[in-house]
Amino acid sequence: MIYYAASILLILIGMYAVLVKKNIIKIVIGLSIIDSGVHLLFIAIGYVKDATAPIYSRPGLEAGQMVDPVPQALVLTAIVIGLAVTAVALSLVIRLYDHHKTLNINRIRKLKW
Amino acid sequence: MSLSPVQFIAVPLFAAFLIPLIGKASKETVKLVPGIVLLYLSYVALNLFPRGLERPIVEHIAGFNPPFGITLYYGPLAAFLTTLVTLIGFVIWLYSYKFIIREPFEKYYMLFMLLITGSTGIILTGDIFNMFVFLEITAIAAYSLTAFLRDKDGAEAAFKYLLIGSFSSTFVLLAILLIYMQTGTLNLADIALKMADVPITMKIFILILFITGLGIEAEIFPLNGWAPDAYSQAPSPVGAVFGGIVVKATIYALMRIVYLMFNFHSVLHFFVIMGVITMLIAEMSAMRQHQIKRMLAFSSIGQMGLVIIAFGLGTEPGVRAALFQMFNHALIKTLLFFSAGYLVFHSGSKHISALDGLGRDKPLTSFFFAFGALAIIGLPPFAGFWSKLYILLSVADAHLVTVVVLILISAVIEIVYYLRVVSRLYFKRETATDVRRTPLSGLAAMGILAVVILFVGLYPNTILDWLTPAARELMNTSEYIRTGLHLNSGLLSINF
Amino acid sequence: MEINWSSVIGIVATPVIAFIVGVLYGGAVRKITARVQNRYGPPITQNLFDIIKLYSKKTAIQHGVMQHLGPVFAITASVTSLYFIPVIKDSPYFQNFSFNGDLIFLLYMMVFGSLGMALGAGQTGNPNSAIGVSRGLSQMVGYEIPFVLALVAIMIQFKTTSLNELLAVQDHFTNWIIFQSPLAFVAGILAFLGMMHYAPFDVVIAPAEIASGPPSEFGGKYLGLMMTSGSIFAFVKLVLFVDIFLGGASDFITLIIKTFLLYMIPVLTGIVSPRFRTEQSILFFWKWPTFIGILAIIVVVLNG
Amino acid sequence: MVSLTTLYEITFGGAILAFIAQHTIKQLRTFIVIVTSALGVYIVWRLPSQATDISFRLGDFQILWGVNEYSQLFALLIAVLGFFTLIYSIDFMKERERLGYFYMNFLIVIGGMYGIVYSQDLISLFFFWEIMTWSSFMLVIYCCDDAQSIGLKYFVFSAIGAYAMLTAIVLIWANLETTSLSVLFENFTNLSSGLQITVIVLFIVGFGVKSAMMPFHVWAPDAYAISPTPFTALFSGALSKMGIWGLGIVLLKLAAQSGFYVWVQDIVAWIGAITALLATFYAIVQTDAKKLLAYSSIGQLGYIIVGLAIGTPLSIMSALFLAMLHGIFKAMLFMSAGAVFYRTGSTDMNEVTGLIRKMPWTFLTALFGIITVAGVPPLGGFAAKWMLYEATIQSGHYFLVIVLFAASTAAFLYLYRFIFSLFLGQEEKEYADIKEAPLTMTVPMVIMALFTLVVGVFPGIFINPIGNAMGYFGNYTFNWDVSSLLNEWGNHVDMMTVVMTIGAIFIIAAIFITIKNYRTTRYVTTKDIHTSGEIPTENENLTYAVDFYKPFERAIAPVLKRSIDKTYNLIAENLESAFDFLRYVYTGNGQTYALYVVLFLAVLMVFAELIFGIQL
Repeated sequence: MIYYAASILLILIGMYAVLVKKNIIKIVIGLSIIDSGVHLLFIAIGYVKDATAPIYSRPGLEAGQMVDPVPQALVLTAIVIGLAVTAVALSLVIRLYDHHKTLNINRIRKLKW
Repeated sequence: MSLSPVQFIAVPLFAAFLIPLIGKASKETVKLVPGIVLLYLSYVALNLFPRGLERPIVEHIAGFNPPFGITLYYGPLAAFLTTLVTLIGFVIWLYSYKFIIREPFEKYYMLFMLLITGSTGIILTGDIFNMFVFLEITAIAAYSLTAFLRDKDGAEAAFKYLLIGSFSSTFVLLAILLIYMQTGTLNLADIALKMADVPITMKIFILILFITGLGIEAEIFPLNGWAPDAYSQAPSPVGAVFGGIVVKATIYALMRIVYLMFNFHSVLHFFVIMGVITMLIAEMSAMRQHQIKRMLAFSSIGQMGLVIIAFGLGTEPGVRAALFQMFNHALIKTLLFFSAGYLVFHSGSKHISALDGLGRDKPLTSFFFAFGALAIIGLPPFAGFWSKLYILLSVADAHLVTVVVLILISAVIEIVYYLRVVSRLYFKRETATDVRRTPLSGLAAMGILAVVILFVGLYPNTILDWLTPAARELMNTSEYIRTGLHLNSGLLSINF
Repeated sequence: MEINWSSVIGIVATPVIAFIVGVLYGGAVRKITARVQNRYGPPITQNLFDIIKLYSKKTAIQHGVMQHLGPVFAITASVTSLYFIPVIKDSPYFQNFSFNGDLIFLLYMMVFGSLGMALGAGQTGNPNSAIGVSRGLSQMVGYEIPFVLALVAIMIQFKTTSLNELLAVQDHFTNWIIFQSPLAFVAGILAFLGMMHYAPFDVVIAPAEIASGPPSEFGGKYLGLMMTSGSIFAFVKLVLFVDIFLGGASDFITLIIKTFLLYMIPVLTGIVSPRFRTEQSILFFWKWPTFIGILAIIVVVLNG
Repeated sequence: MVSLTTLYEITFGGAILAFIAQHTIKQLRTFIVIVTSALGVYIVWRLPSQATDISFRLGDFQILWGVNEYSQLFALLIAVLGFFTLIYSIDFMKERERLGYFYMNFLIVIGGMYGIVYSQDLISLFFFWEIMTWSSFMLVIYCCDDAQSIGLKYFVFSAIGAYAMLTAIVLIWANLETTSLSVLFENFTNLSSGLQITVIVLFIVGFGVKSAMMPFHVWAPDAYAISPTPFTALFSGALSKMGIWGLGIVLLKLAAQSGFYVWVQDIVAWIGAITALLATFYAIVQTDAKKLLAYSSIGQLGYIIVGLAIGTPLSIMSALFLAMLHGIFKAMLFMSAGAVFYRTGSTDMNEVTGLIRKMPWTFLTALFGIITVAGVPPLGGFAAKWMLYEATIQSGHYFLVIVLFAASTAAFLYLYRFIFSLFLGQEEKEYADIKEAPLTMTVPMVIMALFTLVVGVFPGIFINPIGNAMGYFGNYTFNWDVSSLLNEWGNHVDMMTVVMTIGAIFIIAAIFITIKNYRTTRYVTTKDIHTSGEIPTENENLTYAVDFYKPFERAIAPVLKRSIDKTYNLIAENLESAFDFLRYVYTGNGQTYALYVVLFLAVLMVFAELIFGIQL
C-alpha cells in the first residue's frame, strides 16, 4: 500500500512542479517526477509480497510465487520513452534559452490567442 | 514476400533507421526513400484492402496466440485508416520533396517515417500498451518536427506541445495500468471481454483518464492549447501531418477504446457535448486569427469537434459520417496546409494581411487554397459537402436538433473566415511579386489532393461503400472480440 | 365585318367634345379666378384661341426625338383614357371601349401620359422642367394613396372593378356612391385636389419660380398639343369622378352640371389657398385623406 | 441525346472548357461559351418532349431528376437569359482580365440553376443550390477591392438561408426518411404540426434570402451593384427567381397542406408587400444606377412574393407572370445601365447625363424597361400588375393592396430618375464623343425590349404556359384569349383593344406633329434653352441631378433613418468582439494549458461523482 501512496505522492509532487514552478527546467524535472511516480505505481501493482523475480531460477517455482513480469516489461519500455521525452524536452529548453535568454515560462508566450 | 499488415509498421520503422545511414552516403537519395516506402505501403494497402473488408486479418507477432502476444487487427476500419494514412503520407512526402530543403532534411524524413510508423501502429495494434508505445513514438516525432525549423516560435510551440503531451502520456499510462490491474490483460479484445466484470467506479475512472489523455492529442477543448501553436509553427507539411494523420490516429484510438470498453450512451452524449464546445470555441477563435496557419489550426480543431460529435452519437450512420468527415478533413486540410505553406513562403509573412493579391501572382497555389476553402466549408461538389451532410443527418436522426443548428452556425463562422482569406488572395492588389516559382512537386501534391476531393465529391459512393463496413466494425464490439481472440478456436475458455 | 356606325361616331366625337368642354372649363376657371381676385379676366374662350394660335405657329426648335414625342404620349394617354370611360351612361355613342377596360387599367393609363410628358420635358435639358417633374412625381405618390384607398373601398363594396357596373349600381339618386360610401368620396375628393394641380398643390408648375415646370421648354405646336391633351385630361378626370361617385350622367346637360360643380371644388380651394411645399403636400395626403380612406375600407369590410 | 444529364454535362463541361481555353487558346473561349449556352437553350426547349426522369442512388439517398412544367418555365427563363447575357458579355467583358474565371463561374451558375429547377429531391436541390451560391459569390467578388466585404455579406446571408433550408431537409429526413419531393408532398401532413411550421418557416427563410425578402435583403443591393453587369442581369433576372421557385413550392405545396396556411399566407404576403414598399423608397434615394435597379429588383420580388402568398389562381398567375417578365425587363435595365457603364465608365446618376442622342438603342431599351416596370400599358408589365391587384383585392387583402399601390406609384419616381439622369437632361461636353454600345450588346437588349411589347399585346403567350405550370400546384385552368385578362369578378381588360387604341392614337398624333413640324424645326443643343428669359452661359451648370428627390426624401426621412443593415453590422461587430474575448482562453502560457488539462480531469471526476455517485 505504501508503494501506491508513494507513487501517487510522487505524481502529485510532479504535477505541483509542472503547474507552479516558473522555471522550465524545473518543469521538465516535474515531468520526470510524474513519470517516475507512474513507473513506481506500475511496479507496485505487479508486486507480490515475498515473491521472487519472474525467472525460472529453480524448478517448482509456481506462478504465484513470482512477481508479475508484465508490468516490469512495460515499465522498461515506459522508462525508455520517458527518457526520450526528457531528452527532447531538454533540447527544447536549450533552444528556448538560446532564443529567449530566459527560462521563465511566463515570458515565453509569444504565441497566443 | 507476402503482403501483411505488419509491413505498415515494420517498413517505415526500418526506413526511419535506414535514412540516417543512407544520409551518410548520399543526401539526395534520402529524399527518395520515404517516397518509395510510402508508395510501397500504398501498394500494400490497396492490395490488402479487399481482404480486410472480406474478413479481418489478425496477425500475431512473435508467434504467441492471443491474448498473450501482441496482435495486429486489420479489419475494415483499420484498412480504411491505414490506406488514408499511407495515401496522405505519400502526398505529404511529394510536397515535402521540394519544400523541406533546409538541412538536416534527412532527420525530417526520419521523423516523418516515425510518425507514419506510430500512426499506423496506433491504428493496427490490438494491444493497448503497444498502442501507448506507438502514441509516444508519434508524439516524440511530432515534438521534434514542431521545432524542426529551429526558430524561436517553433521551440516555444514544441515545448508547450511536449508539456501537455507528457500529461497525455501520463494519463494514458495510468489508465492502462488500471486496466491491467483490473483485468490482467493488455489485449484489446480480451480487455473488452473482461471489462464487464470491472466495477463501475473503476470503469469511469479509467474512462476519464483515457478521455483526458487521448483528448489532448485529439484536440478536445480545453485540452487543445498546444494545437494552434504546434500547427502554426511547424513546417507546413508537418501541420498537414498533424491534421491529416496524427490526430486521426488518436481519435481512432480514443473511439476504439471507448466503443470497445465503455459502450454506454451517457458517455457518448458527453462526447457530443464536448464536440460541440470544441467546435464552437475553435471556430470562434479561428475567426479572429491574423495568421493563416493558426487559423487553419483552429479550423482543424473545429473539424475535429465535428468528428467527435458524430462519433458521440453512437449510431452506425453517425460513426460512418464521422469516418467520412475524417477522411475528407484529412484530404482537405492537407491541401489547405500545403497551399498555405507556399502562400506563406511567397508572401514572406505568416500574416493573412500579407496575402493580398497573391492570387494574381501565384494563381495555382491560390487556386488550390480557394478550392480547399470551399471544400472545407462543405460546399458541393466537393467532398466536404457529403460528410457534413451525413453528420447533420445522423445528428438529426438522434433528435439533437440544437446540435444541428450549432453545427450550422459554426459553418457560417467558418465561411466568414475562410472566404475572407480567399477574397484577399484574389482581389486585393499586391505590392510586390515574388519571382520564386512554386515547385512542381508541391503543385503535383496539391493537384492530386484536389482531384481526389472533387472525385469524392462527385462520387461519394466510392468512399461510402468502404465506410459502411468500417463503421459496422467499430460498432460491433462482439465481432471484434470474436475475431480478435479467435474465439472459434476455443481459446477464451482459458481463464485468466 | 359590319361597321358599327354609332361607335364610329362616338370615337370621333368624344375627343372633340372632351376637348371643347375641357378648354372652356379652363377658360371659365381663369375668369372665375380673376373675378375672385377682383380682376376682369380673359374671355372664357381665351384658352381655345390660345391653342388655335399655337397650332398655327411655326415651331422653331426642338431638343430631340423624346421631346418631339412627349406631347404625343400625353395626347395618347388622355384620349385612350377617355375612350375607356363611359362618358354618357347607356349611350350607344359615348361608351366607346369602356367594356374592355376597368378602373385599375384607367389608373395606369392615366399615368402613361404624365410619364411621356415627363420624358419629353426631361430631354429639353431645362433644369426647371426636371425640378417640376421631380415635384410632380413626388406629389403623385402623395395623392395616389388616398385615391386608391377610395377606389378600393368602392371596388370591394360593389365587388367590381368595372366602371360600367359601378354606373349600373347607381341607378337612382339615392344610390349614388357619394351617399353609399361618403368616406370614400371624401378621401377621393381630397386626392382629386392634388390631381388637378391647383393650389395648394400647384408646386409642380409653380409659374413664378420654375417657369411653369415641366412644359417650360415646349413651344408652338408642341405646347398646343400639350394644352389639348391637358384639356381632355381634365375632362377625363372629371368624368371619371362623376362616374364613380355621382352616378354618371345620362345626357350632356347633367354631365356638364355635375362636372362643373365638381370642378369648382379644386378651383375654389385653389383660389383661396397658398402653396404647399412638396413634402408638405405629400405628408398632408398621407395623413387625413389616407386615414379617411382607411376608415372607408374598414366601414365597408364591417358592413360587408 | 436530349436529356438532363447531357444538359448538365454540356453546361458544366463548357464551364471547365472555357476556363481551360482561356489559358490555352483564348480565341476559342467565347465560342465555347456561346455554343454551350445556345446548346443549353436548345436542350431545355426540347426537354419536355424527350427527357425521361433520372434516378440513381447516391450514398443513402435516392437522387431524382425530372422535368415538369413548373420547372420548365424557370429553366427556359434561365436558358434564354443566360444566352442573352452571355452574348452581351462578349464585348462588355472584352477588356477585363481573368475571363476564364468569369466565364467558368458564369456557366456554373447557369448549370447550378438548371440543377435546382430540375431536381425532384431535396439533396440534389441543396447540392445545386450551394453550387449556384458559391459560383455566384465568385462572380460578385470578381470586380474589385470593394467587392470583398460585399461578397462576404452575400455569402453569409446565402449561407444562413441555405443552412436554414438544410436544417429543414435534415428534419424531414429524420422524420420521414425521405428526400424525395413528391413523397414529402404526400406525407407532409404526417408530420407533427410543430414540425410542419418549423419546416415551412425554415424553407421560407432559405428561399427568402435568395429572393431578397426583407429582412434578409441587405446583401442584395450591394451585391447586384458590384457584380459585373452581364452577371447582374442574370443575377437579378434568373438567380433571384430560384428563391421564388422555391417559395412557390413551399407556399403552395407544403404550407397549403398545413393548418397554419392562412397565417403563413398573411405573414408572407405582408413581408412581401413591405419589402416592395421599403425597397422602392430606398431605390428612390440611390445615386448609383445599378444600385437603384438593385433595390427595384428587391421591390419587384416583393410583389412576386405577395402574389405567391395570396395563393388564389389569379395571384399565382400574376406572380409567375411577373417572375418571368421581371427576368426579362430587369435584365434589360441592367444591360442598358451596363451599356452606359461600358461607354462612360460610370453609372453614377449624378455624373452621367444626356446620352439619348448618343445611345438611342440603349435608351429605347431603358424606356421599354421602365414602362414595363411601372406597369403602364401597353407593355407586358401592366398585365402582371393588373392581375396582382385584382387578385389581392378579390382575395380580401384590402390594406395589402394599398401598400402595393403605394410602392408601385413610388416606383415611378426612381424609374424616371433612372432614365432621366442617364439619358435625358443636359448633354454635357465630356460625353460628346460617346458612341452607341456595340451590336452584341444592343441586339439582345432590343430583342428583349420588343418582347415586352409582344407580351403586352398578347399576354396569353405567357399566361398559357404559366397556366400549364400551375398544374403542378393543382388543377387551375386558364382558358383565356391570348390577348385578354380576366379577374375573378368577371371584369376584364382586352389588351388587343388597348394596344390598338394606344397605337392608333399614338401614330396619328405622331404623324400629325411630325408633318406639322419637321420642316420648320431644327435641332438645338440642350444649352439653348430659356431659363426665365436668361440666356445661360457656356459654363453654367444646368444639370439637375443631385438630390433629385430631395423633397420626397424629406417626406420619408423617418423610414430612411432606420436601416436593418446597420443593425446587422452592429450584431456582427458585437459577435466578433465576443469571439475575440473567447480566444483569450488560449493564453499562450504552456503552464496554463497544463492547468486546463488538470482542471478538466478534476471536473470530470467531480461530474462522475455527481452523476454516477462514485466515491473517489
